[in-house]
Amino acid sequence: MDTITGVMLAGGFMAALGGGLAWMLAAANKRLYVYEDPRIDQVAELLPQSNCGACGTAGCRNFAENLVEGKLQPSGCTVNTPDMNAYIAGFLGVELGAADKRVARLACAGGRHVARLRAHYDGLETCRAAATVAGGGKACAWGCLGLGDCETVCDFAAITMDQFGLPVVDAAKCTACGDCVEVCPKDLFSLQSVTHKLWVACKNRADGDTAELQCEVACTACGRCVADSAEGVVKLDRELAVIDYALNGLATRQAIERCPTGAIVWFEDDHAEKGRAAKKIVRIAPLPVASEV
Amino acid sequence: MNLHSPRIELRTSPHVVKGLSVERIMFNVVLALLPIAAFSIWQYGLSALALLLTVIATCLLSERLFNYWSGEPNTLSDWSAAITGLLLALTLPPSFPLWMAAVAGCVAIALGKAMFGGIGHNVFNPALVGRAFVQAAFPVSISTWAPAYASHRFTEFIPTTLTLPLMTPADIGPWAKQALDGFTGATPLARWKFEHVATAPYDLLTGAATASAGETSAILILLCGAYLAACRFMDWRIPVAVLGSAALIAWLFQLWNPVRFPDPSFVLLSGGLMLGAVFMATDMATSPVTPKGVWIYGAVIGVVTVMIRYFGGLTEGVMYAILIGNALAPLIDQYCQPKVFGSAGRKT
Amino acid sequence: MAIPGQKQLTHLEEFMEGIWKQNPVFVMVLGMCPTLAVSVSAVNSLSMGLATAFVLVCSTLLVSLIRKLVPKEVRIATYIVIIATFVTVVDYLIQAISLTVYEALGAFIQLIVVNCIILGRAEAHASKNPPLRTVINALGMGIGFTIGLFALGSVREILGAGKLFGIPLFGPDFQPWVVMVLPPGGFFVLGAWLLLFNWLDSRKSGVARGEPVEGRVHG
Amino acid sequence: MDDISVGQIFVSAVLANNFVLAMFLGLCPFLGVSGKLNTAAPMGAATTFVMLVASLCAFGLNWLVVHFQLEFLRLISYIVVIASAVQLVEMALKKYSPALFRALGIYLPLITTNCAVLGVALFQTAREYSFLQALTFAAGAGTGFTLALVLMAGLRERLNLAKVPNVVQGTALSLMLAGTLSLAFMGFAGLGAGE
Amino acid sequence: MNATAAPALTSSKAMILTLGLVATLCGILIVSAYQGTLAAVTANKRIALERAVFKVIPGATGMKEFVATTSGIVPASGALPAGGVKVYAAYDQSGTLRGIAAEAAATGYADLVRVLYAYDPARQVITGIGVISMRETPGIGDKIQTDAAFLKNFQALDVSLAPDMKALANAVKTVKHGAKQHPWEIDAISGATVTSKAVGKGINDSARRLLPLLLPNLEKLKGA
Amino acid sequence: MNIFSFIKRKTFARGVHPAGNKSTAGMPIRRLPFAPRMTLPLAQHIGKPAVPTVSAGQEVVRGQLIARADGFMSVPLHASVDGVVEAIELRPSARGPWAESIVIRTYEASTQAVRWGQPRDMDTLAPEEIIRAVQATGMVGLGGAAFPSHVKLTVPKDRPIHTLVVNGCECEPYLTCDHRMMMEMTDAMLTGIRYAMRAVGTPRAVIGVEDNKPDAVEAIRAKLPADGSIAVVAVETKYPQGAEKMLIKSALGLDVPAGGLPSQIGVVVNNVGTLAMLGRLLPAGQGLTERVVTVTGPGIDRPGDYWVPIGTPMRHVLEWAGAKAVTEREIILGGPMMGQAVASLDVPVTKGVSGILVFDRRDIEAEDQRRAYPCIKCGECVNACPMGLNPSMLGMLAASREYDSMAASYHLGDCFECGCCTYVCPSHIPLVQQFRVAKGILREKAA
Ligand SMILES: Cc1cc2nc3c(=O)[nH]c(=O)nc-3n(C[C@H](O)[C@H](O)[C@H](O)COP(=O)(O)O)c2cc1C
Ligand SMILES: Cc1cc2nc3c(=O)[nH]c(=O)nc-3n(C[C@H](O)[C@H](O)[C@H](O)COP(=O)(O)O)c2cc1C
Ligand SMILES: Cc1cc2nc3c(=O)[nH]c(=O)nc-3n(C[C@H](O)[C@H](O)[C@H](O)COP(=O)(O)O)c2cc1C
Ligand SMILES: Cc1cc2nc3c(=O)[nH]c(=O)nc-3n(C[C@H](O)[C@H](O)[C@H](O)CO)c2cc1C
Ligand code: SF4
Ligand code: SF4
Ligand code: SF4
Ligand code: SF4
Ligand code: FES
Repeated sequence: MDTITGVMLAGGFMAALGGGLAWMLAAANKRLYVYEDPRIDQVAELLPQSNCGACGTAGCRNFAENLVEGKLQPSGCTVNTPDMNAYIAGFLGVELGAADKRVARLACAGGRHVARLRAHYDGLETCRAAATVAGGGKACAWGCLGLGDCETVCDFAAITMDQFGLPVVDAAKCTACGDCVEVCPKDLFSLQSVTHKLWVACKNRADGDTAELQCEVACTACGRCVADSAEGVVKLDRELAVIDYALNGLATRQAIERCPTGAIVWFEDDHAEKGRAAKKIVRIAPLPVASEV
Repeated sequence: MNLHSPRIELRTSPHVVKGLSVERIMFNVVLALLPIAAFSIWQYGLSALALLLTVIATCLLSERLFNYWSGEPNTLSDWSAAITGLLLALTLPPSFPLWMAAVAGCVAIALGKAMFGGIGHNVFNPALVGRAFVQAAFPVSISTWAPAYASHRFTEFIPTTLTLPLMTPADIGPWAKQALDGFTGATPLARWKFEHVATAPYDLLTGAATASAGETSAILILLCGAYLAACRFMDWRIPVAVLGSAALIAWLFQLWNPVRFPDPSFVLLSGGLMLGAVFMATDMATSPVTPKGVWIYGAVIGVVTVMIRYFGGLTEGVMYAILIGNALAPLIDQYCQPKVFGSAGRKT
Repeated sequence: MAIPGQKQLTHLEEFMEGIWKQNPVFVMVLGMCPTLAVSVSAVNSLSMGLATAFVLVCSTLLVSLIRKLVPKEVRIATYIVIIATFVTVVDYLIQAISLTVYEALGAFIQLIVVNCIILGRAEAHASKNPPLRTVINALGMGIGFTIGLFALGSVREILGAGKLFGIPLFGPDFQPWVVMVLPPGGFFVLGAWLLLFNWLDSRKSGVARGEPVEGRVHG
Repeated sequence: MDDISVGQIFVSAVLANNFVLAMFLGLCPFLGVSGKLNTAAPMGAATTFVMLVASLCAFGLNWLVVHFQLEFLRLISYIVVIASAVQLVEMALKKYSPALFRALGIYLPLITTNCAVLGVALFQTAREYSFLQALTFAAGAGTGFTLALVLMAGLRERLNLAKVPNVVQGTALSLMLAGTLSLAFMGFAGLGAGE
Repeated sequence: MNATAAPALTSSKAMILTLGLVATLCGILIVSAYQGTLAAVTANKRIALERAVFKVIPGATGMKEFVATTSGIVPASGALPAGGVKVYAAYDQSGTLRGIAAEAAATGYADLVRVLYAYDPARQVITGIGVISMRETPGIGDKIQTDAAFLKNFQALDVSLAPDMKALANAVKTVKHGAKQHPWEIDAISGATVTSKAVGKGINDSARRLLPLLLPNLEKLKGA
Repeated sequence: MNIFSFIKRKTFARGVHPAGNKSTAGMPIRRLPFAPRMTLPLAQHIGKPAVPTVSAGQEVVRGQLIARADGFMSVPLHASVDGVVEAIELRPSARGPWAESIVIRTYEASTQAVRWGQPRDMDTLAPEEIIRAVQATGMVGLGGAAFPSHVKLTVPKDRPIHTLVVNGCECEPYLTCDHRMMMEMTDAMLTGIRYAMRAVGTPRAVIGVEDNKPDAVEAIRAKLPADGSIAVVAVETKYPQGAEKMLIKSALGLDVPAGGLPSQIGVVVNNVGTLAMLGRLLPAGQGLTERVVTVTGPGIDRPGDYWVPIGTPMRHVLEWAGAKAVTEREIILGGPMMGQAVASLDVPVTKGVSGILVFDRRDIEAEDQRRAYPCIKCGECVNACPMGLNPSMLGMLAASREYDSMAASYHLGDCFECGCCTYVCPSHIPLVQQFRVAKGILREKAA
């Protein structure tokens, strides 16, 4: 076979092959085409892919579908950086939406150094497991068990256990996904707007003396915070101070000043401050197990 | 009397336990292996002893090293590394160079166990991973056999035993010929496969044949296995399934072509099938847990062993069959879940 | 409007991508078949690596040149045609240069066509970037691939044959570890390299993690 | 090559010369899709199907290129035809079984660029298999690929529940597992080689 | 990037045109590469073949390819006719036939083992072998290239034909190491019996087919 | 071996054989003095809590109704002493969370006699009336589940009941309260059985008793009615023989469908104690004010079965039964296999408490030596689980927090937390606890 025929033959063969296949694909493309908005994939790529569900959808791609359809707004994703959300809004030509920054808050301040144990729990080292055995060893039946389930489930490493066995939330990292709220067997976490500055870090409903015996920083239901704040902002409900956030605008720092145990706190710059009257506890060692409480 | 003072303990139910423990099970397996090890030392003398000690020592050392690296508590006390070492040594030829045996021990623990997270997490039988590795790495040494009952076995090493690390062992032939007249260096399986000579069952039962250090006396292995099974430290169904399926399929083949295929008793008693079925297929971590699964697993091992022996390029297939069984175990378990009580009436 | 957080790489960074950050063998773990199959010796590894690099550079260049003309439906088919062309060319070139190398690499030269790295690069990089950038990136990837292959091949040759580039290292009595040149050895050696990198990485990040946590809510 | 029975070809391709564990073919999907059993099995089935298609196409194409004396176009014609065939399958799946399409996700295109598929085509040509032998070979190769994939998936699912040290997690673990599996498959060497 | 409307379907014509054009160009590129390297490749292959043949037939300096068919021996050209067997006749400086080489293949431990064997028609024996390709285990199977004791088998392996010239007098057979008794037996390498057997089987199959075609027509080769 | 024992003895598959430790079986039931203060939680049963009908400061009489049932899925509560209601407030409970309870201060003069009640002729009542009467007693299953008995006796019309199975197995080690009641209240029990048979409309009753209580079998047999409508079967002594599905299997050879109820196959199961108490309370028209509790264990000086008024604090019981002076103790409500440890001595005895076990430190220490290992896949748990589950796999999934696949692929829902798996596990994995946690999380997710 000489060069020329070889080249011709090869060229022809390939042309036929390429053309034929392209024709087949073209035909298939017409008959089998499924339309999908390409922007869904593009937007999904811009989302953090943490699939945490904080936006209220079944994952990032689902959120992207909702965005493209205009059902949700980009700021619904609290994990993404604001820049990126703004970019997505620009890309889709939609409103960014207003984001109310929320964080997880813990309604307990009873670390090992202030809250007593009435029994010694020996078993699987998770709060969930401990709670199944007589509610765990803590004297306060409402208090944090300190075994860190919330730390484990937090995908964003926003929760760390401190030296007293209490979870500490890093508000900057917290995306308000709600996993800690779900996992805590004592229901101690709730998602709160950062504008909620007044906060009762206690859920103990035992009577005042018992409560203080169980935990030195428990709410004793003395009623001072109720007296020191505007009508209705704080109420006593069965041995516990409860804040009505519908009246959040009326809440002032004044409410915490006379609290004897420091159970009610004021968040300033993501830092909880106790009132001046709160007793100062310098102990750092854990309290012993005592079954009389 | 003061009721307040005692500290209350909170534990979850059940508050009583049977008292089984991993240590106890494993220790009993070690006990059951000791007679076999002793017999192999009786047969092969110093070399077998050195082999056993070397492999066990490397296994224990590797285990300790990995404990140290991973920050886990010491797991030597659970005896499982010792079992791995013992069994690995028993599956190697007595003339195996000690440096290669040490490689096998390290690989067994590192690749077979530590890598997956240690005891219980491994998916392949560690001892066999170690052996398969050296079989692939040093195929000649691992198929070189030394004669049993050589006259100077308690005063002299088999020459290959002391080969320098990383070096090729010398030819064992001259030594073997001088140690035992007419020694051919072929195992019963090789003699059958390549020469079509079947060794007498009596020799196989009592261990008067060439083979790995510990796979020689079928009777001894069966007795030790029976002890474990009787104390419920071992699942008796696995050896029964392995041996049963192997015997069954061997019998079928023999019916079909009695000239080409040997007697089922030869299949059962030769090679490592007995040791493998009793001590290695039964390794808990790598065998299924479900009752039905255990039977299937055993049957797979038996059938694959016979298939490799009859139709493969290798003379012996027990090790590979068990490893294949290990690989299948998760799947078997998944598809053989026990039947839930009352599930007959469940609408699916 | 640029996507926040994503910056244009300089040419040097683009080149280093494939050698370091996105090393096809050690980081992306792509193109494993030739990697494991031919890396039984250092020479084989280098030849295979260079052959792949050649195909990678040529085909991504061409893809980048025609990237705007190809309709999306026939993109893959077109790219593959281009890649296959250069593979065939390389095939004949090697045959013309050295039959020994050709025999050693066996069918794996033809299988460069389906080396996932090449199509992957064509799809992910060349189809979106101008020719110069593409070539630089491909060159980096190719060299990275060659380095990876060489890292495997040398270990396997040293242990498996006691040699490097065919030169005996341990004397005549060395016992080769046959397993190293068999399939399991390929898996093990690559696995061991990855383990080593993981370990180095974990040590690096372990230091970063050691910072103390301070209590915030409850002082 | 016509003295080898189809049974031998099949057994050899599944066990002794398993594409993944003994021949190093199709490793990318093997490492990528073997994490979960319920994607591994369909992936294996899909690959087997594509292998059969590829084997068929290759047989026809080989006849063509030999007929026109265009052997040098063999590789390129094989690969485009296979690629297009896969793309057709992909389109059909997307249309008729979106669930399966989602499950296999990005791996369908990967089948195109799967060495194992092209390997089938090239090996059958090199070994001059007859039509029946070629199809058996493809079926065996696909079965072997599926077997390796499914075994691996079972093991990896089990190991997901194990306390594997962090440094070993990920691809390193998969490779070590694959290595051990490959060691185990060495036992099959010689099976299917005949007497 | 701001694609808000659904993109229009690409026209079939564009698809066919692009792919067809690219394919054509590629075809041309390939064919140029092929033809460009053809000479070198052919030369290379020839050199390699010659080297292999000269290795098994020492003293040879030239070589010719023939095809042995049922209808006699013809010089090789183009495709192999059905039933034909390729042989390489090797000559020394003076043009005398030093030996004949042919290929044998059989499945070994891992894959096909292909060897080239040298045949001495005068003595009707095989006088040497060389491996063309194999994937046997390094260190075991590949000893067939290096094991001196094994290669000794092929100094004079008997492949004489039966009196009727239709079949081998004795089939070539590989036996267990140390069991060789007859000149037509091959003493296997200990530990690599499988590969050794493959060599024996390959040679036996090839010789059985080739020699009855070859021997009656030897003159044709001598004269060439 | 299983096969032969199956032929010989009535039993079910798998299960375990813990040591019985029933040292109190030979001692008659004794009475405890009243505690100075009684705590009666409003929710001592499964279902809606009772609604108080008294208020703080009000005087009550032993046997008096102090809280009424809140609908059908609820039972009333009766005062267990003469005294005065101190408060209705949150008090510690065995489970942990504080529970709304009625606290009664006992009058020192309070007598053990129950003076509150309207005797009636039970034989004239229709089934519906019996059921209403049962609810009025405040009776719940005394076998441990505390399921309202009248609900169980109300069978759907479309599911005719062919057999009433009376559960006298008492398979938990240590416990002997059912055993003693079968011995001492045989007549009341048979009376109760007849009422229950009438209520569910079945002519047949089978009393299942484990074969380690031959004296109880004899005692009952001696008094069985001649018509053969009630029979006693001795079943193998094996835990959890008393679980209703197991007992139905052993006694009748029937399988209750997974996830189903005994009534689906025409069976109703009641505990012997439940029926004995019904036999005593119904004709007298009284409410449930006390129950038999086995107080035992290595940490108790005077073990035995006691009549304990509902609401008696643990502290009081232990003082009278003589808790040994140890430094650390484990207190368990119920049996050792399924019982719950309590964290506070203020927790009261409720209707569902069949035993109080006290282990002392020595046992606890011995257990502390036990080292936990990963699952070694020994399969012991699979061979022990009476429900035919795969606890090994479930445990591994739980440890990886794969709760969904536990339920979806491994039938977590069928686990009744009997504890056999944990009992045998050589790796000392707290399997049941893991399952309980998993179920809790899944339940919350579903809600
Ligand atoms: C031969 C070679 C192998 C590499 N292997 C890895 C690897 O296994 N893992 C990895 O993260 N990076 C690997 N790299 C890249 C660098 O280690 C990596 O960029 C470095 O860890 C910095 O990564 P960082 O940016 O995530 O900190 C490799 C580079 C080379 C040249
Ligand atoms: C990893 C491995 C590789 C092997 N490779 C070969 C081989 O390439 N060729 C061969 O003939 N035998 C090989 N064998 C050994 C054969 O399977 C078989 O045992 C041997 O050929 C029997 O010969 P013998 O009876 O002389 O020992 C290998 C064995 C192993 C374990
Ligand atoms: C594991 C397990 C063990 C049980 N053991 C007993 C027992 O020994 N005796 C008993 O009366 N009930 C036992 N029960 C409760 C029974 O299943 C069933 O609920 C009870 O017999 C119903 O009667 P009741 O409603 O009158 O209590 C057990 C339950 C479970 C789950
Ligand atoms: C009956 C029985 C058999 C065992 N067989 C082996 C064995 O073959 N190889 C081994 O490495 N360990 C064996 N072990 C020890 C132990 O199970 C093994 O090290 C685990 O695989 C480690 O997780 C055995 C243990 C038991 C109880
Ligand atoms: S907040 Fe809840 S989950 Fe977190 S440690 Fe405390 S008890 Fe556990
Ligand atoms: S002042 Fe403090 S203790 Fe008093 S009611 Fe308010 S929060 Fe509770
Ligand atoms: S606790 Fe659940 S899983 Fe364990 S044995 Fe009992 S029923 Fe089975
Ligand atoms: S008994 Fe324990 S160790 Fe054994 S299989 Fe079950 S969970 Fe695993
Ligand atoms: S290189 Fe073979 S599949 Fe990727």
